[in-house]
Amino acid sequence: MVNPALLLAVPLALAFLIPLVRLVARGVVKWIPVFAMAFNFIASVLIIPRALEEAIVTEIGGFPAPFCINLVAGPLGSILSSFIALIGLLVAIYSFDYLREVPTAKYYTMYLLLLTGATGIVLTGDIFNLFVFFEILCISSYSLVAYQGNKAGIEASVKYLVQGSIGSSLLLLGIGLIYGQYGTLNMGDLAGKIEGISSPSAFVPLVLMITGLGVEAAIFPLNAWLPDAHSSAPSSISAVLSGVAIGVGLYSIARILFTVFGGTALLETLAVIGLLTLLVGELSALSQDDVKRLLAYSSIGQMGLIAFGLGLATGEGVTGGLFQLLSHGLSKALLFLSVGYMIYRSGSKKISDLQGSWKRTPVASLGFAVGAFSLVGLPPFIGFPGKFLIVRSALLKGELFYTVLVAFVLFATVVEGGYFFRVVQIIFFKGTGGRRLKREVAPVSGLIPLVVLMLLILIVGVYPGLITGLIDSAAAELTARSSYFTLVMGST
Amino acid sequence: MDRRQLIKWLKEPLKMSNKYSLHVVYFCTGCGIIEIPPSITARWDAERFGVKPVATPRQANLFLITGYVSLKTLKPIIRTYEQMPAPKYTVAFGSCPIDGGMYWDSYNTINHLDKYIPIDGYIAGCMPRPEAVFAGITHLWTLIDEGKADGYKKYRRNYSQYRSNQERLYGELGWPPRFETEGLENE
Amino acid sequence: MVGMKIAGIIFSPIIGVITGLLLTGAARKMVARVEWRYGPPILQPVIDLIKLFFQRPPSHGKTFDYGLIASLAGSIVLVLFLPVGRLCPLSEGGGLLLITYLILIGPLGMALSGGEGANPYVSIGISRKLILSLGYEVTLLLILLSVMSEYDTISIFNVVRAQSENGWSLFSWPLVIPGLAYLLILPAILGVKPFDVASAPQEISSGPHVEYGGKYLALSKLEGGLSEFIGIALFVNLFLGGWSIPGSLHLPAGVLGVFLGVLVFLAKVAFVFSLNVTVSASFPRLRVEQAVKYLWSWPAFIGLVGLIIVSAL
Amino acid sequence: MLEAILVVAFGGALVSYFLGRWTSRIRDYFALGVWIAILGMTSYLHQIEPKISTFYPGFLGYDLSLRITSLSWLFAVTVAAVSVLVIIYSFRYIKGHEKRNLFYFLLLLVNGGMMGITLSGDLLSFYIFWEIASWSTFLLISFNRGKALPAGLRYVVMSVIGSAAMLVATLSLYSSYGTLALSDLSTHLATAGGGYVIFIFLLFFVSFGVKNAIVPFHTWLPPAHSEAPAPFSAVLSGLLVKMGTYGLILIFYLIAGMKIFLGLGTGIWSFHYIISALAGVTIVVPSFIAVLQDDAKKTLAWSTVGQAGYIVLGVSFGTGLALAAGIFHFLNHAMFKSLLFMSIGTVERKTSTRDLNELGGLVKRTPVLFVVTLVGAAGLIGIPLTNGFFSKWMLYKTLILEGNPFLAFAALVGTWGTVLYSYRLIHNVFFGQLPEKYRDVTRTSFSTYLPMVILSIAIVFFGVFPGFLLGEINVVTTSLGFTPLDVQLWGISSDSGTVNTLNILAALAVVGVMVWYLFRSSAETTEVSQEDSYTAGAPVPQGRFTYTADFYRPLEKIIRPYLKDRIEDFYGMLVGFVGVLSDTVRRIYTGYVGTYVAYILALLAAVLLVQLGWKPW
Repeated sequence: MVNPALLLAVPLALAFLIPLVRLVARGVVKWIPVFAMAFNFIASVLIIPRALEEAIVTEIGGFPAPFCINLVAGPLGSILSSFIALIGLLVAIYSFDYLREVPTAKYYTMYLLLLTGATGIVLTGDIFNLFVFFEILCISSYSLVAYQGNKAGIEASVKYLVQGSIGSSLLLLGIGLIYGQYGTLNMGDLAGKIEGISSPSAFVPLVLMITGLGVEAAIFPLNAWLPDAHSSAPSSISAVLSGVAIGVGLYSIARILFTVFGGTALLETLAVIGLLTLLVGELSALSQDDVKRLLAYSSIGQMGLIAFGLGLATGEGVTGGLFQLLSHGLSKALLFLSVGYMIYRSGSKKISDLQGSWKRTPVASLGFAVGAFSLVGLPPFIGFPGKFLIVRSALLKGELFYTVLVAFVLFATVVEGGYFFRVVQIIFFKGTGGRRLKREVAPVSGLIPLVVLMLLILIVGVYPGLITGLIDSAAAELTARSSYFTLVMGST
Repeated sequence: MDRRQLIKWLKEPLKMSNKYSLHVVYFCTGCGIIEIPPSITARWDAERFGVKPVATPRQANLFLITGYVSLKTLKPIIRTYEQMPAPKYTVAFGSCPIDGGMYWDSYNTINHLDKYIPIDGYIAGCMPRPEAVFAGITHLWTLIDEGKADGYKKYRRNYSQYRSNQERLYGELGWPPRFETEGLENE
Repeated sequence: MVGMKIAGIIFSPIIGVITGLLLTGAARKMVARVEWRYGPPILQPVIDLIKLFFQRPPSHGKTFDYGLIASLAGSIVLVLFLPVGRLCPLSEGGGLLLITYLILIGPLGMALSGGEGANPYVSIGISRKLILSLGYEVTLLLILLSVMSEYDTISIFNVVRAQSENGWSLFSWPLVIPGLAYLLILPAILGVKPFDVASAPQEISSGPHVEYGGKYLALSKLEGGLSEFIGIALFVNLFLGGWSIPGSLHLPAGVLGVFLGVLVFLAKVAFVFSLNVTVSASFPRLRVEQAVKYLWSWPAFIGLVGLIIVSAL
Repeated sequence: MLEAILVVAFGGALVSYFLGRWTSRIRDYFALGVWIAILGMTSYLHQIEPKISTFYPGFLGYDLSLRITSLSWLFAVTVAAVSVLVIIYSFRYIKGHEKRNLFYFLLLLVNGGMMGITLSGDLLSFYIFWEIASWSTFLLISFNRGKALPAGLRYVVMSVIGSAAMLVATLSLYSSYGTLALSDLSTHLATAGGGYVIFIFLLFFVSFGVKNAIVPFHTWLPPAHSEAPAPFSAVLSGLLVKMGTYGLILIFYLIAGMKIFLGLGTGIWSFHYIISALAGVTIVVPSFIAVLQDDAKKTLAWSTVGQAGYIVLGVSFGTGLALAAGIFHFLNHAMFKSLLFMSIGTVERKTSTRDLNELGGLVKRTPVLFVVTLVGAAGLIGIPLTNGFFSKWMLYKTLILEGNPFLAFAALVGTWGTVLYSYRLIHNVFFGQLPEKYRDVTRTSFSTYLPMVILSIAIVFFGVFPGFLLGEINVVTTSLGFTPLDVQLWGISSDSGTVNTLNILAALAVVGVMVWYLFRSSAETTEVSQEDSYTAGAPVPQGRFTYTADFYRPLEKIIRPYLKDRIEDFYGMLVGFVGVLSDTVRRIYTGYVGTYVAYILALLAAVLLVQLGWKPW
């Protein structure tokens, strides 16, 4: 059996080992993240079956709950951590030859830290640790966004930093208020103690925390940092940021809202905010001519969709939201990686400069098409079951209000189709136009993650049953407060 | 007029119908054209004899060349004549097509039309009145009856001669020979 | 019954062709008389035909030949589907709807044939012909639909039979309205002046017929006569009661009755035709857009009113 | 068996892609073999008992199933047959194009998707196959670059709207009744309220209407059809668009059932009558817009819209004869429209233009092409003894006898539009003097001709013996609850009107032979060349001596102002509006951190204030 703590310890240790290794053997550095993530992936996949039976609660420091720092590797946690590890692994492979011209050691350190933070967030059972891991995640993302050292990157990073810090402070404030009132930071304990959210004593910290987390989760209108940050980061980092980081942010909102506070009354609002985010994101993406910025806006939209799904608060809606979380992660990672690959060749982020990529980089172009189709929700790709589940659960509610909301969701889908299909056309069906390229070759190793992601998207799209079972139990974990309480606190 | 004699119809339907169904192609080749409108309108009414103007040479079997023939008009005349389906007849108006008339020493008018296309009948005069036109047509009837209106056969028989005459005038005509032209080069 | 059917199959095309031919001749004579001329003999078209069959015309190719053959054959077949007096061999099958489509074969066959002649005049003529057809078809379809709705049948034979029992449609309410519309468009259907833009000899050298000589012209003349016959026969059948005599008179049964019926029918055809010839002899030609504007204004309006009244009643 | 068909179809698509990377020749024959096999398998299923088989248990909680009935068999076999012909046609057409593998892959994918649509046994698998066909269609439409890109985009956006509507309707049905199987829904819907049924109908109608290009949703079709590669235009027009028809039949007669469908509303405000009226508009207006087009494929594209109107009119009118006419016309349309698109595609390939004002005189160079195009156009017009006549006749008959003369008028006038543009198409491509630049146009290869010849033979054959198809259609309409028609091999007999194609054929043959004999026995003719034409004596001008430009100018001057596509303008306005909206929304992200911080605090403050004031939570 693998201790879930190892999922955090190994990458963290390896991250700090990197500078040392660099001194000894330069060539090994790039293998370290691959190794770490491979380990994480295998370990968390191994955990999943057991986590499905009963969540693994690891208590660090030897104290019993609620006093310890505990990790809860339930179905949700283990699925998400393996998902993070998978994306991390693929992006690490992608980065193999992609980053030749920049100092790599710092990059990999930060990269591993980011993923460790993300893994920590999904595994932790303690809201203060949530904050800590969040900070790890955020700080490493700030530096990675600015990694290329160009003006746009630094500017984006600073903007991100300012907003992220405000978010973190709000989060911390909320945590402090909670601790002051209930005297505990353990999620399971809190789940047992907090009765409802109508009293200001519970509501104010909840709002503070949600707003704080919302910044990272790219909820409208807290998401203004995202387009800049995602578009100016290196493509590999954009893939992780878009595919993992904001998803993790949304996860933590859900966790706080569902498990900790049981705030079912707020869910309708979450659905509406999600819808707003969706519309704003998709509409903003429509008139972009920078392909990475387009993808970034699309991420905002997708976060909105997931929030909408979670906000439906039925078991199926949450399943849909989580499914969409994974499907968005895979698709968006694929999109960013393939776009990065094309940009690597053409040296320009403008959509019009992607013309004729089909001839130059067929696999990356295919990757883009698959990712785009998947995001729009076309079968047989993975986006279809996600969107399908969300729409179905909204309609299953059987209320006119949700039916109207679904109409808006579908409108957003149409808009999304509009811009994605345009780009697909440009990539596939426009001539090269005789433009000179920045580079003539691109590393082959970058194609491996693309192919893997495409296969995953296709296979899971055709057999969503592979993961819906897991996600169903994950959703159950998220929504069932009392069982979470008993799980963490024991039967006492 | 033997139009109503059934025996003759049964004996020689070709001749009879050719006689009494003369479809005329005329175009303004010369001044004689001025006599055509009176002859087909109410005053003289050529239609009672089955003579009827038609729009294209394809539908016609009688070609009226109305007056003098300039070099420029001769080419269309030849082409039009060649486009008419056989059996076909030509009647030339006035003295000019016969021997050049008052244009006999003109630099751009031909003197003898029958060097270029066969003429079945001439209506002399400068210019002939509608009565003369009718006289010409009745004369044509007798020629058809007697089998003497065989200009189209002559044209075919002596095509190489006609063609060489035409080409002497124009050089290249602009359309290929209508029939076989053996011996054309020898002349 | 079978005997009558066979008789119909044999005789009605012959009657059609001959009547068509004679009508053309009569028209020439009548026009001449209107213009104070003596005019050609009525049999002049026959003389022309004999001559034309003996000429040696040029051919432009296979489509040039077979298009024309199809055109004439189509028109002859159409006669089989029209009641000619009491001779109505095939008019049970398909009815008016089939007729509206069979009518197309004649002009389209000629259009194809002329097309291969590769002469722009042909194209212009056909373009005008099609536009003009569209012009009158709008009204014609309204009229046909009124008749079919009123009698609740698509069979032209039933329409004629109903008239022989209830009186002519032209003199019955509400079919008098479409009947009037039909009279207004009849010259256009026949393609006589003022609607002879399609084959205007003076402007476009007789349009689709420009490359026809000899037997081609002969066939197209036969087709032309036949289509005039068809246009009028349709009117007579739909509105003037086909073979039936007005009043309490009834035709005797048997062969004599059939014969008399055909005669009555032909008399009506001749009467309607002479009306049209009078109109055509006294009007100048319209340009095609003028013609279409005319056809789409009053006749179409009357036809529409007729259809509305018929379907409302 | 059903699963095997789909496995072969989709697997064939993939394999042919990878085969193509290796050798193109084997890929071609492989693709052909795949579809011949599918055609064989499908025809083997002829008139078997309707059966349902689950091929994918538990996709998101549903059992996806396949199902074959007489209706779906008819559509499936049409899809398979036309696909085979189109693949044969593609051999030559796509040669020399750079993305051949992609083309074959997508073509086979679309066809496979359509097989899936016809064979699917529940609405969810219907939706999945529908979407697969839709996006691969999008890629194929965009295939030719240039103007094809906006056309493809327009198609896909409208298609996505349609599928969104279908998704909502499907899921709404599921949430109401807990099942999506086609065979079960009818019993549930029988008890549903009228308002709900109309809601479902409208959603499905939007979806299928977009695909079927019924008038308010038709704007994607003309550019898409004209810009797609020719073999695919044939598929698009002959089959894909008609999947909408299949859907309409499915939802109207199978899922809802005839009684519900015909029972919504009364008089001219009944649901099926309104759709019929829309179909009437769809017939008339596009048929005349087609007359005004200068682009050969655009003419055909608008013609597709018009013909789709006939089909939808038949489907929605609600009598057995009308439904039979609609299905029959679908089959016919698949034949003649694929034929016409193929032939125009060949012309375009030979002359590298499809501008009707440029072409001309090709009858001298490609006589076989002329004949097959002529047959196709005759079928399109509905000349007796071609298949198009019969379906139209049935439609008109039922419209008139059921007391709808105005719909019949629309249909008949539409036919005149068809006559006009069909003749113009034939004339401008094949007639007139052969321009100098097309003197060396060569005949095309056997593989290009073969499908066209087969199709033209089919058009005539089924025109003379409509009973072969009508028998099948009769089974379908009977299974949908209509009284069977009295179908004979030569047509239909009934009290209210009979049509006997053999009579017409015999009459035409006998009279034709007689006229031909008359023609032959009179004087001989002399063959002359094209240049020997009446020109008032002048030699035929070299270059252009043809009347093709502005063929219907006098008519155009009259009707063009009335035929402006206002719906397209309206959609353009909508798109512009969304563009403005998007631009406005984008300005939320001002680029100043201060604003962003203000957003964060504003949200916080707002939520707190709302909670303090209204206490909604």
